[in-house]
Amino acid sequence: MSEHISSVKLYITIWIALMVGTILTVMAARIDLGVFNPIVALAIASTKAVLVVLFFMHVKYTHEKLTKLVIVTAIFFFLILLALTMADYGTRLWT
Amino acid sequence: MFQSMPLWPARASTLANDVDALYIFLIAVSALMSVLIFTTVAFFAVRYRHRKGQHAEPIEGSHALEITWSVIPFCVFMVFFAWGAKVYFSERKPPQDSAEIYTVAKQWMWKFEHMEGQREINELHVPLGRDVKMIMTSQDVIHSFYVPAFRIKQDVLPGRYTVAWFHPTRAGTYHLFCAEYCGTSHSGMVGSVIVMEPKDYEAWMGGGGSQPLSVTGELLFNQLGCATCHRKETQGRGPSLIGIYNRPVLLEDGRTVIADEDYIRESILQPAAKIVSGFKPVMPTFQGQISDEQLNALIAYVKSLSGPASPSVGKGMAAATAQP
Amino acid sequence: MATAALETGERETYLNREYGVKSWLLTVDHKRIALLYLMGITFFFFVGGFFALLIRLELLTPAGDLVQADTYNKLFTMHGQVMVFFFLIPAVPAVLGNFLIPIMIGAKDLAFPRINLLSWYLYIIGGLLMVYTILSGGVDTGWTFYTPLSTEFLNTNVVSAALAVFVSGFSSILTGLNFIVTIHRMRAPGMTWNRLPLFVWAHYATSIIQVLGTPVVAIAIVLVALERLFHLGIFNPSLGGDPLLFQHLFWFYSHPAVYIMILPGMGIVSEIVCCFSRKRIFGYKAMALALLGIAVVGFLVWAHHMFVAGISLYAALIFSLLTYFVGVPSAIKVFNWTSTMYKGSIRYQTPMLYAFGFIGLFTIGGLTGLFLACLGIDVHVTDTYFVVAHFHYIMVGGMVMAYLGGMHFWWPKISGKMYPEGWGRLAALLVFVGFNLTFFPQFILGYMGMPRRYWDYSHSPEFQILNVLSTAGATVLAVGYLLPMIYFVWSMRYGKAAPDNPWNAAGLEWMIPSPPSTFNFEEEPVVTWEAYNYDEIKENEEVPVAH
Amino acid sequence: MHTSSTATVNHEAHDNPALLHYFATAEQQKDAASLGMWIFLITEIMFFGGMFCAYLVYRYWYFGDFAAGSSSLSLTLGTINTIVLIGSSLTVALAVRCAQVGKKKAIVVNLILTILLGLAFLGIKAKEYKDKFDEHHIPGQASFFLEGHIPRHPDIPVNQRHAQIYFSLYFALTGMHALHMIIGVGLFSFLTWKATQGTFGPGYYTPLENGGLYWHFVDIVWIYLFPLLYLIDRHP
Repeated sequence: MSEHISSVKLYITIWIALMVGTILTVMAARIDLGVFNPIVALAIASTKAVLVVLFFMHVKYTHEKLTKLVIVTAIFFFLILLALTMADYGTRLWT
Repeated sequence: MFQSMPLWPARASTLANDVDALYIFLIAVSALMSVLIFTTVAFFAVRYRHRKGQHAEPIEGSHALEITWSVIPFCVFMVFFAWGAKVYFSERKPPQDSAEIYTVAKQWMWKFEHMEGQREINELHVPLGRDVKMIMTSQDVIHSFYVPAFRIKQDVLPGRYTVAWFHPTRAGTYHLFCAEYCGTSHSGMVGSVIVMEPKDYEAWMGGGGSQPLSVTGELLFNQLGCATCHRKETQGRGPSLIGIYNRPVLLEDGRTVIADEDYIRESILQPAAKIVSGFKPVMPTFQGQISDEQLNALIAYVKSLSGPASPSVGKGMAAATAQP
Repeated sequence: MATAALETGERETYLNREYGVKSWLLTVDHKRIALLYLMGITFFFFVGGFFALLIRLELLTPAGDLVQADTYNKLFTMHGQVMVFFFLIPAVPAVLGNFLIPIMIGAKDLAFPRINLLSWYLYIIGGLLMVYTILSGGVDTGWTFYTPLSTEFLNTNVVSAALAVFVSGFSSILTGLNFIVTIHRMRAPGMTWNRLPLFVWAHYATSIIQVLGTPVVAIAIVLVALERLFHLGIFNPSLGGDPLLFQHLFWFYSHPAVYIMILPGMGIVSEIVCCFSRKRIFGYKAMALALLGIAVVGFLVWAHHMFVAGISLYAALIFSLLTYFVGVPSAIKVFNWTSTMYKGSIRYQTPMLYAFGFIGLFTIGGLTGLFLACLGIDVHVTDTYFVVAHFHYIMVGGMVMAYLGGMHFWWPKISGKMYPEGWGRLAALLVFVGFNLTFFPQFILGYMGMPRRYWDYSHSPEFQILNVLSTAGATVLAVGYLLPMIYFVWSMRYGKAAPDNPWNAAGLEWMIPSPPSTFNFEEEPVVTWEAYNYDEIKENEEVPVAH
Repeated sequence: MHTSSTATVNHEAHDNPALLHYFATAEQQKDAASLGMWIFLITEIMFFGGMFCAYLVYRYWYFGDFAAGSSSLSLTLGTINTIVLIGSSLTVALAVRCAQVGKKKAIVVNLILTILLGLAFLGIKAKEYKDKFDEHHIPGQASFFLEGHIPRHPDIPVNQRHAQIYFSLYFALTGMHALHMIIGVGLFSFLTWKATQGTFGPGYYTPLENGGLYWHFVDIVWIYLFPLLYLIDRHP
């Protein structure tokens, strides 16, 4: 079976989207959104990361479910590291 | 021979009884489980040993059995967990009116300061029958305050306070160990905890002519010029410290923190870290200018400004040392 | 191309295909790389063992009289680092796993043979750094590298030790990566996931931990080195950093690392118990799932090493609870091995003796793990000899017993020679007795309150009797470990030639010649049977035993 | 002893020089390489993950000082670098595409563009590091001093200790990232050399694709580093 070949147009479109994301995140940082500042920043970064993974890294077109499983596993264990560490730091001041 | 080889450390605190009871329970369950497994293995090994002409029976497995021997251990484990958690909670939560002793650990010694002002190195005298709370910090690396006879252990960290408490139930001299590896003389960082009958303790207490820790702290407080801004009656450039200990403090950035020992310590060493609402960060830092012992004295003084003074070890006994 | 073997007229095997140092150092054959690892691992096992003996001799008397305090601190530090990073973690995967996994799944080699060789070179480079660390004065951080002791207060070779651990960690990651890809991609036709030997499942689970956990300890160790070299201040309490953060990152790997050590051992024991009971494993699926379960849940429990370290009360509760979850799959495994023997036809060859030993010692190690997970007890016994005894029961009682069992079981396949059975049984017995004598007294010592890493206990002479017992046991243990070393080497020259399948065992590795040829299989095998199909293998009444 | 029944496995004719003997088919080999690369990338996620975890803890503790440290970075250079790196990801993706469609010259052009963009990134990063040296923002040095105050709290000065933690993390994170970039540039120089030999085409471009995966991963790390390090509390 042959690999999926994306069009140059698609690559350029994704690139433009990434550029727009970069500008958006700089602009968003300069507005006071309170607690939403880091959330917006991470949401934009994650959107950009997903675009890169899906299109530049061809995960959208892979015939292999395993690749997706591998990515999800990594994110899961990374979140475990963060969540359980913060379970300590977040509750140290509780009485 | 067996007299010199006890299987058990002395049991000299209320907690020791709780921990030992739990330990015996765990040993009983574990012994039961291991005997069960070992006899089964041994029985199978002998009963089904290879003999000519006899063949193994093909057996695939059994879901019912798998579930049984998952669920039953799990339930037993939950009992272990719940009981252990209960003991741990009482270990970690000192009673409200515990007597307080400040501890500074350094390579490789233990320094103790009583509220009455007595200072000791590698020896800690405490009276029988009082709740005693150790407020501990380290000058260098991580140490660990471990008294096997009390079944307590708590790491002592640089840069912050940790707390351990105990209620001695038997007079005697007990080992104090550093349980966290701390460099060359780790195994020399040992001492004794001497639990005394109250009247002996009083006599010991009377021996030293020192002043209470909070008085030392008050002198220091004036000497360092703290009192010019943190005034007693009127509002100065700094917030009043009357009654703040263990109370919530509203900060300039909107957060609220509890004014515990760590907060007071931080506010002296890094005054700008948490600015009280309505005040300006004008206080100079005392980082590097005062020792951990002086810091403890200041904290003891600040705490003494909050209602009833922090109970001392001697308090509650016949002729308690006078409190300021 | 005429090979060395053909010229002498022997059957060509992976051992005699080519001769010369170059043919070994540049080999990409997984079996030869396994032997390269075997040499490195055996070397480090005896280096670490030598340190252990010195530690035990020092503790014979309460006073610190054999070596200086600093020397003692270096001894236990380097004992830990050498044993953990250069023996326990690589031993089973890199030797037996490397040799057997491709054969067991019907492949000619691992997916990335050159990366496999690279792993070995990284292991050796890490090992040389460790040897350099030892020879140039040693390191005394404790194997855990706790900050700020390691970053601010010691002037021994912390950086080279950190680098040694970092490089060997890379080797471990690449081995795990290679195994995962191999098991996914290289299985022979018909070798479905449900037909994999549990040995392969165990290595799959192990590899997941290696790949996910090792990088975290790598970065933690790098940050320690950066703090020393460039005075970065990530864990430095005098800048407001938290030394406990280092402990979190360290144990995020180093607790699962225990499962890197024990899971492959569990795989070995499953193979041996089935073979010498002539039975299918009891509850194959439960066993495979338990392996994966231990690997995954093992990542959720790390802070149980920190119950008295100053973490939050509530975090301690969560980690204690999660730790009990990992107890369940471990219990399942013990019960299933026991049940596998039910109505079997059991023989007591050396590998089976080690398997018996493993089950017993792992049970004790596991049960005492429940003590340490129990918050109230842990406060008293953590950082005492109770912990030392517990993890030696898992690592030495469990992992080393399994490793030796596996070495005996597959030695005929690896070397083409039989080891002397009588000596093998004697050594197994010595190891078992010596081990228990060494480490059981330490449980009692721990509960009595003897802290670990103490050079001098002259303040507590009541600890001496148990320490004497322990040291006595260590000497028996040392003899037990030296014996196999001697007779394995002896057997290479004088041992009876091994048949292709000396145990009448199931599994692809027993269907090819001993020792195998370079590409394992003449033709790609097609698997049509389940794992451990002992009911389909005709039992040979005469089991060949070399004397 | 029972032997396995032998089946004729469809061995591809060994006319593909890139097919290694122990793989049955080129596709098996390609899948193995791709899976291996992805697993390598998850180890990289966990490697950076440890540092992100430290970042999270200290940002939560010392937010104001982190914001002050962040404001001392050059937003302009950071943004330019982000754009440069995204551009290089595009050229990498295009290089792989050129291999898929067999435009051998264009592969080389795109790879050289990638290397140039990578070097540009490293150059700008070096300039930023030099600025930090000149401004005495190097943690652990006696001369460390971060002027100013916590953003929007003009009367709260920066805590010099906590600011050093921010810069420690800044240098650790961007330093590790830059190290990955340097390795990437080296890797891509090798790939460019291979490409000039005409190695890659529609039939075989696995090394190129895996190199691309690596490059994209390093790009993604930066996509997170940029807001986390440069954009803390930047609003007036």
